[in-house]
Amino acid sequence: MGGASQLFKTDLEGLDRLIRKLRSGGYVVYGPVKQGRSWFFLEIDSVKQVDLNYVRTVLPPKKLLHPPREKLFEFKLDDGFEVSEKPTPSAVALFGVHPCDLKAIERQDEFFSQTPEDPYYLARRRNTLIIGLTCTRVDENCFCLSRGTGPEVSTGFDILITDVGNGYLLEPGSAKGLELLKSLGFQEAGDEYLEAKQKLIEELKKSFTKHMPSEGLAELAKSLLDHEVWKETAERCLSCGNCSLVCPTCYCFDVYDVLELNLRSGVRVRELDSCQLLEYAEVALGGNFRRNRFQRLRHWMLCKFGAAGGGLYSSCVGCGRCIVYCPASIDLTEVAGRLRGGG
Amino acid sequence: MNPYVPRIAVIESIVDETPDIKTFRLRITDGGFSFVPGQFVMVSVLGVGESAISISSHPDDAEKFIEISVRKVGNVTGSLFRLKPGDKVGVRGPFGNGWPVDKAVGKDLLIVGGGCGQGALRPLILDVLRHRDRYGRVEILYGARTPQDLMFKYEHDVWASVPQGCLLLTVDRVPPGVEWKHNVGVVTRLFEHVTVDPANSLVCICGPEIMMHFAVKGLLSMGFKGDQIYLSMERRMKCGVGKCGHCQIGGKYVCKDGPIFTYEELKLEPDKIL
Amino acid sequence: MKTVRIGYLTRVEGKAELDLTIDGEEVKDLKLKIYEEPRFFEALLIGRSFEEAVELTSRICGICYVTHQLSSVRAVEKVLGVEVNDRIRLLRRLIAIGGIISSHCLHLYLLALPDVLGLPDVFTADPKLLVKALRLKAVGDKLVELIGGRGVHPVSIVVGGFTYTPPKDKLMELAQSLKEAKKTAVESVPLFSADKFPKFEVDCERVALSNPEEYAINEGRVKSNKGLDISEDEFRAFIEETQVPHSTAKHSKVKGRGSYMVGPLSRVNLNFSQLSDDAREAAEASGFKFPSSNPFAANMARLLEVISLIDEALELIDAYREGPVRVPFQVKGGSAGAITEAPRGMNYHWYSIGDDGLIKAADISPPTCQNARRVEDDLREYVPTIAHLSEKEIASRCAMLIRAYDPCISCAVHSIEVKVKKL
Amino acid sequence: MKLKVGVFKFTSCSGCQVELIRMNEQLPELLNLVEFKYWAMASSKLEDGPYDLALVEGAISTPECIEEVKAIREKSRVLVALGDCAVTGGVPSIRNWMSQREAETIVYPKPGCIRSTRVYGIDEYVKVDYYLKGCPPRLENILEVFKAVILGVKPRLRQHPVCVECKFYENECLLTTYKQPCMGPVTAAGCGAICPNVGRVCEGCYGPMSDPNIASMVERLKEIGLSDDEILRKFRKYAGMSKLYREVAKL
Ligand SMILES: Cc1cc2nc3c(=O)[nH]c(=O)nc-3n(C[C@H](O)[C@H](O)[C@H](O)COP(=O)(O)OP(=O)(O)OC[C@H]3O[C@@H](n4cnc5c(N)ncnc54)[C@H](O)[C@@H]3O)c2cc1C
Ligand code: SF4
Ligand code: SF4
Ligand code: SF4
Repeated sequence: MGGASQLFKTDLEGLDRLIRKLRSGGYVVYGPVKQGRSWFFLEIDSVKQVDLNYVRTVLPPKKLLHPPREKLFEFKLDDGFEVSEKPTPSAVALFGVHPCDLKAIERQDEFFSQTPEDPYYLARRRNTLIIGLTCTRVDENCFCLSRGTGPEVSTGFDILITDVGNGYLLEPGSAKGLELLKSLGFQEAGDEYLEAKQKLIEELKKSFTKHMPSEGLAELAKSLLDHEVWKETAERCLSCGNCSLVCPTCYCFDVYDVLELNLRSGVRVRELDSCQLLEYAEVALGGNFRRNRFQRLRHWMLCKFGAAGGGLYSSCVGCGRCIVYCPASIDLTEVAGRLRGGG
Repeated sequence: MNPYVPRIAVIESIVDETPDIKTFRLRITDGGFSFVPGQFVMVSVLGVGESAISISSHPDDAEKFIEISVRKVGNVTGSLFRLKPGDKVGVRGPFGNGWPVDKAVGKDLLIVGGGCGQGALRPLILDVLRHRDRYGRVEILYGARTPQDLMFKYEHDVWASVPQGCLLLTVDRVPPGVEWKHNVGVVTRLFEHVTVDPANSLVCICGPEIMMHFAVKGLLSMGFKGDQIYLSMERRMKCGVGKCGHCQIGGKYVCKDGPIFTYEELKLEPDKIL
Repeated sequence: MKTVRIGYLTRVEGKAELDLTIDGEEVKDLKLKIYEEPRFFEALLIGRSFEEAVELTSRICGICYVTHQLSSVRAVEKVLGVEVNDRIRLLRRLIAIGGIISSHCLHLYLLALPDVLGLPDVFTADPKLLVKALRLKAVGDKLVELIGGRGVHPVSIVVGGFTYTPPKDKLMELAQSLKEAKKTAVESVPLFSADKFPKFEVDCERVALSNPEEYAINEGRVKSNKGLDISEDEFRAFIEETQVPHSTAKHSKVKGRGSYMVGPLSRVNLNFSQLSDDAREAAEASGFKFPSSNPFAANMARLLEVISLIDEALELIDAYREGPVRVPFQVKGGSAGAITEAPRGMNYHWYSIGDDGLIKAADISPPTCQNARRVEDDLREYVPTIAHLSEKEIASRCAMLIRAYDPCISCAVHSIEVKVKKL
Repeated sequence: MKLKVGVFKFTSCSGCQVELIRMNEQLPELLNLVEFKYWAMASSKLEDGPYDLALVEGAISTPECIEEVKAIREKSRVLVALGDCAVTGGVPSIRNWMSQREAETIVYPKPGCIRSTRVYGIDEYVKVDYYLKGCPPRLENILEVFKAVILGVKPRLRQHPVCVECKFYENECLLTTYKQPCMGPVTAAGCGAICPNVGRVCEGCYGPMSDPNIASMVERLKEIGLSDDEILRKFRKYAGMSKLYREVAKL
């Protein structure tokens, strides 16, 4: 990469220039915007729209790489089918992605790159530039520290921004990022910027109250399939699927065909699915391999612990979304804690 | 290559196997196709959807055609039943790992099929017939609900006449007036006639999950080891390429890591059924 | 002696039939029977929260849901003392307009047009005409959906305003389709012109909301051609309802007088000068003269309203600015009523609400109930003029007259006779 | 051969039929595939069965309706409950929790001549092939049924909860973020989460999802401060008579 050690600094206006530069370079830029009481990755044209002090968005940036619903191809019944959605998406720049989400994207990258590659995801991903943002605060539901996915990251971004109080530290993470920073004429940052960043990270680390260490969790969970915590938690679980739909590492999808009213042409669609839903494991003639709520809840958590099918690729990065958006206040870190013999 | 886009196949002929199972012979229109016994394809009826179906013909014929044997149970399978020779379907694949044909070289084979699971086993049986010298003793056990629910009846004579082997048939019940010379009862009841040597053989099973459950139990008690028992598993499947997640059994993907697993691999997975 | 029965009146919304016995030119017996199964809306509201009134009364009718919601929300707001802002008022007017366009077009092109074309339904009509006409209806539907969140039984209308602010740019997009739609509406004038309908005049009281500020829909005084001029709060003091044994919605009449007509013809007759220029021009071309005493002119009145309301919708969209559309309020008890103009006429909702916010009593008088008696009276005068025709022809003419009222029988919240016609 | 369709109405507001009519300019296209043999709201031509597809709107609330709906069933190959009233009794079924006489006298001065029974969905009396949930069901869902019946397959009607669709649109969660009583987690999707989309809680108009955890939902509603009576009213609105809700709706 060469010059990864090269650091830059800028001010708010500089960030705005960065965004403008990306836009004029053909990127659609998305950043965390506050609406109501929540944050969302929305299209932005200025840093003024962005809340650089945000905690977490409702949906992770996953929505732009692996959208909730997308067309796989179009078909005509007379003469076969055609892949109409040639994977040539517009270039996207994700501005302000937090470390946990960066790590989640890395996992999805790995997952969708496995043979056979997923052309839809990868085409989008290749057209995506990622500008990370070190968190400025940690709330009671963040636990990336114990997952090793934050608050400090060294990969997964083209540029990483850190608010060091009197300015912004900009670290390139790729050749593309470096080039961009140079082209904007940002000044090089001195050591005091790195020190300030380090101090911020140390402060952040101290404010974590939630933890779910990875070590041995997958194996432990798999050996405790009959633990009472599964059934007890399932009594509260609404099987609403929110936890997995907001999860940055959940990737499961359903596929179905939609015919036009002429019954001659249509599209095949894929749509985000969730293993918490009854229909997910349903097969013909009413069979279902995970009919019980606790089986589904357990399967989902095993996956997040790294023990189920998704294994490494979909294990938890500690963003806290599933806890925040669970209507039943189910907290997988508590379940992990109980499996480890606590409470 | 976009793994989600099917290739076009033309239905060349259709054989009625049983009242609810048909075998379709398909020609892939854009050429080359190869697979190993036990692999499956994703078959599309466009506008209705896609289903995982095992290939029931022999790999040597794949350049010319593949066959699939389908039981009518729902939307896609029901729609397939309405198609005629000349109609087109979509095919993706082949997917999955296949039966352990290499490991089986020189070993005895016990093949246990139930219901429409026999479709997935047929390529293996055909392989035994075509390459008889590769395998040791080969015993085929096959059970269905009634005599008329047995698939591939037209081939049973050939299967039965394989040297150093046997074909044992059984049905759950015989409707009045139907002639039946073979056994009655669940397929595991045939185990008492099995003569292959548990120490030097592999078992390949495909059938309803409940049948496989009892088969494994019986085989273990007969002295077979978990890693000698191969099972072809069925799960909901949407992509066939290890992405959609539906076919997971605990930590495994049926479409990529399977559909054929040894009992050893499965026994510790959650949602254990066996 | 002729007996004419129209069993199961078709191309109206809901279930009704007509029994008619004529001796020479004399009507011996005439009964418009509504055999819609009763749904007891006024009863099932009791004990529900004031907030649910809007949501539940919408289900009175699958065609005029918008006005049921608007009458309901206004009545409740009067009880609670909620003052809504101009933006809310504008959006309410706009969604009401959407509802009226949609309902009127449904009536004109699917239910009434077959009469004009001499077809049993519109399914066999020229598909080109159909597509055009239904595109016009679609803009009404879209207007409701955009503001209300859903086409049938909108969800965003709540006590105090709306749950969300409709985006201006989406409304602007719709404005384009509205302009297209208006062309279709104007082109349709010849389809429903005077020469297509019987020349039948009848003198009766025609009642509608009237408002010096605007063509009255959501607010106004209750006025008539016979000198009625009251506020909506006085509705029950002047209008009485009686239960009639042979069926129907309860019948309404102006106290001390008799039956009356509500609906587009009453509105256009009373407020003609407030229609848009193009609508008034279309009226000229229609061959009807407004105010008109021909009940069949109601179809043209609908079309004029569609034209005029599209013009107005365009102005409202232009004037609309995004901003807060919900005002805070406190719950308190009391009682009040409100009237809005449904596509078919005045729609009265009255509630008594306890201090706990739960509904203690409700009184709802939808337009079809108010018109029921007038329809019978019209028929009584109309039948002698066609008594010489065959029974079949009499039946179809009567059905056409009933249809001109666009009776929405589902709306007849309270109906009695449950007489079943076997299939 | 066009699909022969009958549209019938019982105790209802006609809104589901109006939703069907909202297909607007798509109507001619649908008419290429189907023939409406019986649809009183739209045609004067009322032809007797047999029908390939019967769409039945409305709840069953009188003895006569029971006979009629049975007759329709006999004449129809595929029978679909169109909308909540037909599915579970819908809004009209709210009166089941009042004494009959009480309901009648509130509305009518002389209730003597009214005969009505407890309100049920049509499957209390006849076999139903598919359920188009919703008040009203979304046009898209209705057309899905037309297409599926023509193709001879099961229609794809969502059974999972509204939350799934709500998340597709990335709405702010009204339940967790605003502590508003959203019924999304127990309500069947298919509507497109239109209420949360416009900032309103789901009132549950699609009725219960495939596997609702009702006990937990009741707890959640209590947590955010709803009284027992308010909770009861929530479950007794659009689908109180559904088998899944009857217990909590106490019937
Ligand atoms: C590896 C594998 C091999 C198979 N081989 C055969 C075979 O050789 N012959 C045969 O008849 N059947 C086979 N099946 C089962 C077959 O896939 C299902 O019966 C079929 O998908 C049912 O689809 P349907 O649309 O007719 O049923 P519906 O009930 O209408 O199902 C709708 C959708 O659900 C999914 N689904 C439902 N049941 C299953 C299921 N059992 N497995 C996977 N997905 C399901 C499919 O995506 C299907 O399109 C196999 C399944 C797997 C996983
Ligand atoms: S969000 Fe909570 S209630 Fe919903 S499925 Fe997940 S764990 Fe269960
Ligand atoms: S707003 Fe309602 S429907 Fe949406 S996620 Fe929250 S609980 Fe579910
Ligand atoms: S969100 Fe709920 S109440 Fe609203 S339409 Fe959907 S199911 Fe009905």
